[in-house]
Amino acid sequence: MGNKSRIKAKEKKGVTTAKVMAKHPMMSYDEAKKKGKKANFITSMVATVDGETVYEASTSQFLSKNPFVKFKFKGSNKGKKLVFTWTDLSGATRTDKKKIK
Amino acid sequence: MKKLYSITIAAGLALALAGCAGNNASTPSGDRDGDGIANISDQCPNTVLGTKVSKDGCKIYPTILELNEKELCSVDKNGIESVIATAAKYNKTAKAHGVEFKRLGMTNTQYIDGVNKALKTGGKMVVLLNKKGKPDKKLKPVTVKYAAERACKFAISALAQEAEGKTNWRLAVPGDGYKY
Amino acid sequence: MLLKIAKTTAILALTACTLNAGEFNAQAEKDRLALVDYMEAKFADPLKNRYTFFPYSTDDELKNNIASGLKHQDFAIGNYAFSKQGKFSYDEIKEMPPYEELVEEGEEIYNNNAVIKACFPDPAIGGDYPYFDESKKEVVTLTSAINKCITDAGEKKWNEKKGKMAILQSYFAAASMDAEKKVDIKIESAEAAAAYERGKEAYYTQRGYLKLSCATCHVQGAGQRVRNESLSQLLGHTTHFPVFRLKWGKDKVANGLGTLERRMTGCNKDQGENPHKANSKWMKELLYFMAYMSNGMNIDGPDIRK
Amino acid sequence: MNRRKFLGLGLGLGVAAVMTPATLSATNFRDTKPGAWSGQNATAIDSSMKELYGTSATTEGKVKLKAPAIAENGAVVPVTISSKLAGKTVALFQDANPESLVAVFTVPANGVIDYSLRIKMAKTGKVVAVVEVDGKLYSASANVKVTAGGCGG
Repeated sequence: MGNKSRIKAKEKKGVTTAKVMAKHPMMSYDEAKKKGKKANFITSMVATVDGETVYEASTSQFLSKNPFVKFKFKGSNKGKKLVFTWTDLSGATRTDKKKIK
Repeated sequence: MKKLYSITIAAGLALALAGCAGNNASTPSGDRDGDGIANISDQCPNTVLGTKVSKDGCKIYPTILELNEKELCSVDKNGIESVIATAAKYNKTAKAHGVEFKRLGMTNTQYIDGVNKALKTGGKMVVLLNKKGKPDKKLKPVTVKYAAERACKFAISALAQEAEGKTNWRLAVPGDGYKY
Repeated sequence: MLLKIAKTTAILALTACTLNAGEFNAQAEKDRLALVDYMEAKFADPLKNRYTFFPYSTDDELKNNIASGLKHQDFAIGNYAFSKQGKFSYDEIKEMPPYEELVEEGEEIYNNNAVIKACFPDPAIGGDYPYFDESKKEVVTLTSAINKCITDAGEKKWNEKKGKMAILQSYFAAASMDAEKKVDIKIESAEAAAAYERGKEAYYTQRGYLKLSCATCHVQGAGQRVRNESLSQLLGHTTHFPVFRLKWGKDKVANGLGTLERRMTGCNKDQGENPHKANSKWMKELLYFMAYMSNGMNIDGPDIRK
Repeated sequence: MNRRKFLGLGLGLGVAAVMTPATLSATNFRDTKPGAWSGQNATAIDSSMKELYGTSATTEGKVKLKAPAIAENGAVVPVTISSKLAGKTVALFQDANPESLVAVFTVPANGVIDYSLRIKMAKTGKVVAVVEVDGKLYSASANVKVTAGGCGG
């Protein structure tokens, strides 16, 4: 479900910096009420490398639309794949991958 | 403003020329309309007695900068029909010159239309429109008098500002009229 | 010998060219340099020169929020050139700007539209518009050129302010930036110079019921505030269009991008004037003047604004 | 850090790595601490923090919070939380929306506390970042002014 997340990940001196923009309307309860739609927003984001969690967040309706997150983690990860998954309130989920540069 | 002025002159000239054709009887040195300009040089030989005229014998119209908008646009003094007619007259030129005013969602044309509509239907208020041309719920309607006076002042100020601008715009240009 | 003559002729021809061009853009060039001088002087030391340039700004603003020592090229990023607070958000949002995918979409439009591709074989043309069409004796903006291109091919014209038009232009801007293009506006005839002068007069003339000229806010007013809005400077205004404005993209990301014409219409409306149409002579000549003022500055579009 | 503690930590990590499935290992704080996200205690920073951590007593410092003093747009307020503390979780709160809690991060073994995100703020308000180290809370706060942004169009 949903559109592809934009992912950029780069390792420098053993620290990988990842930037991710998930594609999601992040419809808060207030916004939903105004628009006559159902509230829905990403409630959890997880990123892994080689199956190991490198990022984990429980999120709310107050992240911006198409939420952007940036995070860092240690380790030698050049060339490995960063796997980013989000789950929203409706239970929908989406996973995208990107090679770490 | 210049344009408006020259249009008026041109119109006057056409009238005057038409007038000339029918009044060949007067002598060239005479002063048929008594404006102090001899017929031979009088481009407007039929001005009403007492009218202030220029060297060519035609009526001098006040420039837009000389208009007294407070007087001209007073509904109490002139009546609402006259004020809205003044508004319409000057706003037409303002629009043609690309200087028509717009306040919030309302162009001056919409102010004038609103007043005219109210006058036709006997309404007392003019509903203000939003940028989509629909009644703006956040703004209170204004009285017809208020709208007419605003439209009239907006129309005249737009032209006055344009005329002024012709002479003073360089004062804001660095390297030209603007010193710091 | 022959070579020498050829060389001399070439040099002569070149000199003649510069002289000629110099004649027609002499005034514009004088204006441009005076504007650069003014802006550099204004932002050399805002606190020290407050009585000359920032009569309404508070101590706090001048000390903490307005950068000093700005030079010509610094002005390309609008009010972020001097507004420290704004620059923080700007930098953060530029980390992954919301227009990136729109640029890609613009590239797709370009690659899949043979008509556009034929009209604009090189997409890196950001710095060449608006130009003065010497045969038609009128200013051509990038927007009007794109619309002419597609209507000549029998297609319906595009919205001049947003949507496909802005999205395609964002690709042109990005391609121009990648190719390290600079704004390069030419004035090569008396008619072009006259169009420039009309654009300049329009820029500096007070208009609307608020009696503001563009310059009130963006020359004399640059660096100051209107409510909480920090006013950007004329110098560099056209280098980064189309822009993605956060307020435009609030409901729909694709609507976030707008052309120069879209921005100008909004500004014109804020002056309290019934705004001029995007494809009017007035608008095109205004943009011609504005773009000339940014001559020599790097194309850095598309960009983010609030 | 003494050896025993070190071993204990290593063991804990090892177990976690083995026990959790590769993809979704998340501790979802929305499920484990629902009261922090919605309900009457979720509306204020203090009470929401108490729901999440059992206390709202924090020590100022050792946490860096970057946020604009004046937001360019309330719908996109960039915030960055960083710290050198060996925190287990990091939480972000604000008081400009109907509820306070914005996000809770679980810092993974190889994680660095340097989180950026863009948040919505309906009005001017305060942003508070909390880093939890073994049940102790360190915090930083910043005020963000939100105005109807941008001239024209």
